[in-house]
Amino acid sequence: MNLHEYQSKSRFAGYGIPVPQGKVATTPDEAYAIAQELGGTVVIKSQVLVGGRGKAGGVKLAKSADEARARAEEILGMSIKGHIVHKVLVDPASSIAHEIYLGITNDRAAAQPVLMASSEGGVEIEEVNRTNPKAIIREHIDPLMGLFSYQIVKVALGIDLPRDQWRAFSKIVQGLYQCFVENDAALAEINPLVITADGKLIALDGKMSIDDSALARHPDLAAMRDTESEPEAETQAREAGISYVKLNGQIGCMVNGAGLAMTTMDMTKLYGEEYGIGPANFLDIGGGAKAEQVSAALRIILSDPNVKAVLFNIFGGITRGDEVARGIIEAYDEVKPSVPMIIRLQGTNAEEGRAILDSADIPNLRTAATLTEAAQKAVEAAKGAM
Amino acid sequence: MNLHEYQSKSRFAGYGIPVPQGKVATTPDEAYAIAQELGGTVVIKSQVLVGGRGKAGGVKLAKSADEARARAEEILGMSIKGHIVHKVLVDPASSIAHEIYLGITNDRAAAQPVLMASSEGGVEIEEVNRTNPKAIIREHIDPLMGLFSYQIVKVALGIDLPRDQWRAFSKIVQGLYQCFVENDAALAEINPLVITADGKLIALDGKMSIDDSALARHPDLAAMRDTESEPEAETQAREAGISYVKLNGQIGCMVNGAGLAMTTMDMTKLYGEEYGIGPANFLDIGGGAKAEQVSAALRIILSDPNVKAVLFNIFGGITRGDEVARGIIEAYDEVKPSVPMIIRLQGTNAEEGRAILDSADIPNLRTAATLTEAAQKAVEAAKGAM
Amino acid sequence: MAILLNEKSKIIVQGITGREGSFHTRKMIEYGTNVVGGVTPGKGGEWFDGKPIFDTVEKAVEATGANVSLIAVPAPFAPDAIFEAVNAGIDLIVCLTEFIPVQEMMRAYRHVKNSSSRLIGPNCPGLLAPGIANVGIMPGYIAKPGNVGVVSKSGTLTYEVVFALTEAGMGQTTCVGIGGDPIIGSSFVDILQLFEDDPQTEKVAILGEIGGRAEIDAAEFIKANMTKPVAAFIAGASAPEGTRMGHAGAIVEGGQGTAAEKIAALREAGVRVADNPEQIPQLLK
Amino acid sequence: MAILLNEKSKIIVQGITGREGSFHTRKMIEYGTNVVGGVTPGKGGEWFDGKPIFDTVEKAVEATGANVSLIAVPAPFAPDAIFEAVNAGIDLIVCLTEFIPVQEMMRAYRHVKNSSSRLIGPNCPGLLAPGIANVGIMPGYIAKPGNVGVVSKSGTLTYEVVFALTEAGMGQTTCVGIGGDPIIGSSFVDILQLFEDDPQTEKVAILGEIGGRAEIDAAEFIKANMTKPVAAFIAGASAPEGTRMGHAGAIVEGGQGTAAEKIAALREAGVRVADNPEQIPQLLK
Repeated sequence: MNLHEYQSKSRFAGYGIPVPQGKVATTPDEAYAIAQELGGTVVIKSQVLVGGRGKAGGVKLAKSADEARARAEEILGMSIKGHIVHKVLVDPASSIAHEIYLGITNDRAAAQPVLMASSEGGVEIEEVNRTNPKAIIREHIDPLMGLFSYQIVKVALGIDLPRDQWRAFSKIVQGLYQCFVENDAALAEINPLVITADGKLIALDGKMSIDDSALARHPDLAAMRDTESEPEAETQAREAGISYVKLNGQIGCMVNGAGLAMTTMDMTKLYGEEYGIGPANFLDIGGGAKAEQVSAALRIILSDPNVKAVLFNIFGGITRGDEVARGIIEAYDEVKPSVPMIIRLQGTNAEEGRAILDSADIPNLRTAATLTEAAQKAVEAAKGAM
Repeated sequence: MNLHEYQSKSRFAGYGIPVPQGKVATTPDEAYAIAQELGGTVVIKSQVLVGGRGKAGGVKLAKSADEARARAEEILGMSIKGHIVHKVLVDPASSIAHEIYLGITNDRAAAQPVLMASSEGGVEIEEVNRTNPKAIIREHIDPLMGLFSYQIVKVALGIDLPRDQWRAFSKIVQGLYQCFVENDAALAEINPLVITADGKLIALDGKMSIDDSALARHPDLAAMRDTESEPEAETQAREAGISYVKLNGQIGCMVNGAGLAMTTMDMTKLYGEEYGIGPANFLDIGGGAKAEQVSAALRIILSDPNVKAVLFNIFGGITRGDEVARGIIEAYDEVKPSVPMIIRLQGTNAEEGRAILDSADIPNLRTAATLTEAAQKAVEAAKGAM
Repeated sequence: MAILLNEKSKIIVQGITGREGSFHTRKMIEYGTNVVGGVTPGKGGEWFDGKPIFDTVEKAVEATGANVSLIAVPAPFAPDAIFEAVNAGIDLIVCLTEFIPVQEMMRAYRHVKNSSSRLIGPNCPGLLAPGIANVGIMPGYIAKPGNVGVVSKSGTLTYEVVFALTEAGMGQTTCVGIGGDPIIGSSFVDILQLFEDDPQTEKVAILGEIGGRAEIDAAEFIKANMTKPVAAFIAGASAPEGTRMGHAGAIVEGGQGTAAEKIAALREAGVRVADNPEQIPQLLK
Repeated sequence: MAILLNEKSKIIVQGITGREGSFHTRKMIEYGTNVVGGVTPGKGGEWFDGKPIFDTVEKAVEATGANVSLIAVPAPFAPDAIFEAVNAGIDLIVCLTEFIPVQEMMRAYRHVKNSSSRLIGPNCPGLLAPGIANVGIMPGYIAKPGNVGVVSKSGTLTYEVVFALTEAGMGQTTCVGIGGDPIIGSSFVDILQLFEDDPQTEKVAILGEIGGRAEIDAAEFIKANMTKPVAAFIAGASAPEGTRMGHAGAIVEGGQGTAAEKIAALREAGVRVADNPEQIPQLLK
């Protein structure tokens, strides 16, 4: 789960990291009041969970409170890569002498957190990694030992940080690591960390991503989720305990298991790509397939107007095919979908399950024995409906 | 540094460990008021940093508030093994079904904390160790990993704890370990941890000892030191940065280095024991021997009326003997001690130092070349003054 | 001979009386797996379907000589269960548990790596050695003894491929689900090495997915060290960048970990890569 | 040949520009010790009395080939300095620092034990190999080359005995102060083993004190493994129970760690135990 810039910076501040003393506004008038209070030039920053805000016109300077209101007016309600701006952060503008990148993330391959820094701050670290990988200094952190101060010295040396900044930098890095650990972050990033014209270090922008598996033990963080900005279907799916990601294709997929769900998506694309057809979503209903889960999943899939066909792919392992079939019929009765549905059941009691579905005589429902057959039938059905 | 029972239990409570809801009283009237508020039978417990309070009459039951006032009256001001009672803890009395010992300390040999528990609670663990060592279950804790819940299960099994108490016990042990770590304790002990007649676990008595080396980073704990109860000389020594322990002999010792200070004590006993003469104190003035340190140490030593002679034993390593000699003369001029002083200087510039001392012509001051000679002269001097 | 398990393996289940643990233990016993007991703190001395329950892994090992432990406890207890199994000297630990926080798992991982224990998982379906033992949640009937080794990050996708192999008359030596989390105890490379060394395994199927670089490492290992034919399928070719696809580890980040780069690396290593997992049996014929 | 140090030892000082570090570094250099540089974060590139200063131990090792590090930094920074030296691959780490919290030191201790580094101290006077190198704070003039190995928990008591040996014409191979803290990197046993193995060391003096059981372990080791004569002194026979005598480790607790029990154990092991440290030279004659 990603946090907004203002949420991340507020966390950082709790760990002694200097951040601008800005506030969040949801209306132009609030932006005016904050700018008034701060005095001087402010920067109005759209709070959306997507990169490239600046290029999209979502970050603007304002030299007065009136100007702040005008800029906030422009930015609030904007759509940036499909994300609507509901909040802006009004920060005092800083005079920037130098920009640094500083971040901590989990390095899967090393199974350790890694501290990353670069003297090329202000651009995305992936961009620096492509253009000038040597500019990125990496220091692994032993998860049992924590971060040692000598490692921070190594990083400061590596990015040629002026020596008069080392002490302040060290405190910021220690704070960031503590913040990373205590909040079960998957990413804690300050980009840019700036040296101001008067020689102070300040975290101008911040980004945190929280390990989804750890949200259960951080209710305060879980409560920060911005459900206003995310597609409603994703909120519903999360509440129903279903793993769902909306995509741009026409075939709604309902699968048990994440790997098989990706595979099912891939198959619709494999057979549909030449007709411009592909998966409408990733959806893993998890183990078992009770009617209420199937109903909820079906409703979520159908909430996407692009969906022209639904493909069920259930490999009954623990779950028995006949039970799954009954669950699907119940869900069908409840949701009454009008789009064609292709159902592929495999595994335990799959034949019985297919027989049950066939005898239910649902007009827009067809069964398939293999994944290949199911994907091909789904593509056919979607083509017919386009 | 040891904490009082009430201080320890209040810390424990901060880690979710159930403790009786008592309060501290410094006057009989306060004890009355607390007993009144608590209602029912209370226990009045003297707060002194020494064991065996119960046997000494420092812990008494009171069935009413009036009785509580009377018992507090008796206990406040008592001397228990030389410690004057300034405070009593008034706790509600518990009905005890079973007493358990639970403690965490640092195991030097293993270089790890060790969790100890015994079903024989309520007696000192050293006593159990002597009489029934098998009754003590020990579980080492990896300082990098922390305490695992399965270790608590092992301990619960080991002390035959009723299974319906395991969950509550586990929380208490986890809390105690967290308390031990976060407060840099050298000992965190609940003795007894009782199972009450109605089946609840509660920490009836508590003891914490804080690692002296860690006090600097725990100002809140350092502030809990009970200077009222400790000998004034020890308070003065600590403030002067001198390591001092009062003993019962006649020869005041001033030495540089802890090992040599103990050795010097031992030598006064070796040569004085047959005359009933021994060390009056342990005192390590640390590295260097500036006049102000020497003066402060001399005053502290002489504040003990038993002191009949003072023995200086300084091995000048880094410190030069001539400087030490000058420091001693300055201190002498300031303090003007009347007891005989034996000064043994060795190491760098020791001869020059002795010459300076000799030429200062201080009537009650004699020099010695070896530790043996110095100890013998000090014993002679003390004998003469007895 | 299977890898990791054999007829003498003695298996305990940590969390045997829990919802997941009890269900799968019964299935494992039905399959003929040598389950010698289970662990549930507080229930030591009781019995589960004729198998003794112990309070700690240590007690279970003492009493039964168990050398394999299946962990089927909820996420908040799973890291501790892994530490306990390691400290009790269990040789093979299989952790089913999903949703273990990554930072917890990094600590557990380091502890495992500093020990002589091997960990499979977490967030995995476990191991199935057809005809020998079933340690995990894979439906036993989908497999049959044979000479194909299967290793996968996924659950039902594995069943899909194993079932397809079985239907095609190609049995398996061992089916290993290594798990879909970012931090897992055993990698593709670890298992490929075992298959390469196992005399009964003649062919290998590897089922990967987007995210991380485990499949790239596998490709490098295969190129340098493997003599046996390998077929592969990589799930997630149609997944967008920057979004997690169910598994905590299945995410393309900063252009890294795409299906395309993994497929290219595997092909470069001489692996036959399927577009469709149902092709795997043909590719291994 | 001394133990732990030789003519090729290259020594750095962590905290070389600090109050303690700079003072003792000068003394060490005066003694002829091969100090090749020092470490003070933030002062890399500067010089201290002709020796280069580095920002990290790693940089110092790269540039100088240092294999010994003396740590002379205040307590809050000392554990980190130990970790840094270990992680930079320093063979011998000597930590002078007093007042390191015990729990911090337990963590550092475990890290050292999991590494190939050896730690002497903390809270110790360091090592003096007469005529070869002085790594610590012992006054060099008290010692001279010879065949006695000295190992001690104490500072000035060590000087006392070393000086008495030197005055009696008995030089030393190496004088080792292992430190007076409860948790120390090298025990009496560790150093006794080195003296036993060192061909030049013919006799050994051991200076213990109350608290802990390191001297009991030493007695057991001596009885089982040592062929060379050993003399000992144990400080604190006159100390009361339950009170710390200066050194954090010098405390008799629960009747354990008394001078009497240590003396008895050493005598039982054939060690000549002195009542008075000035007797040590005679006992080794």
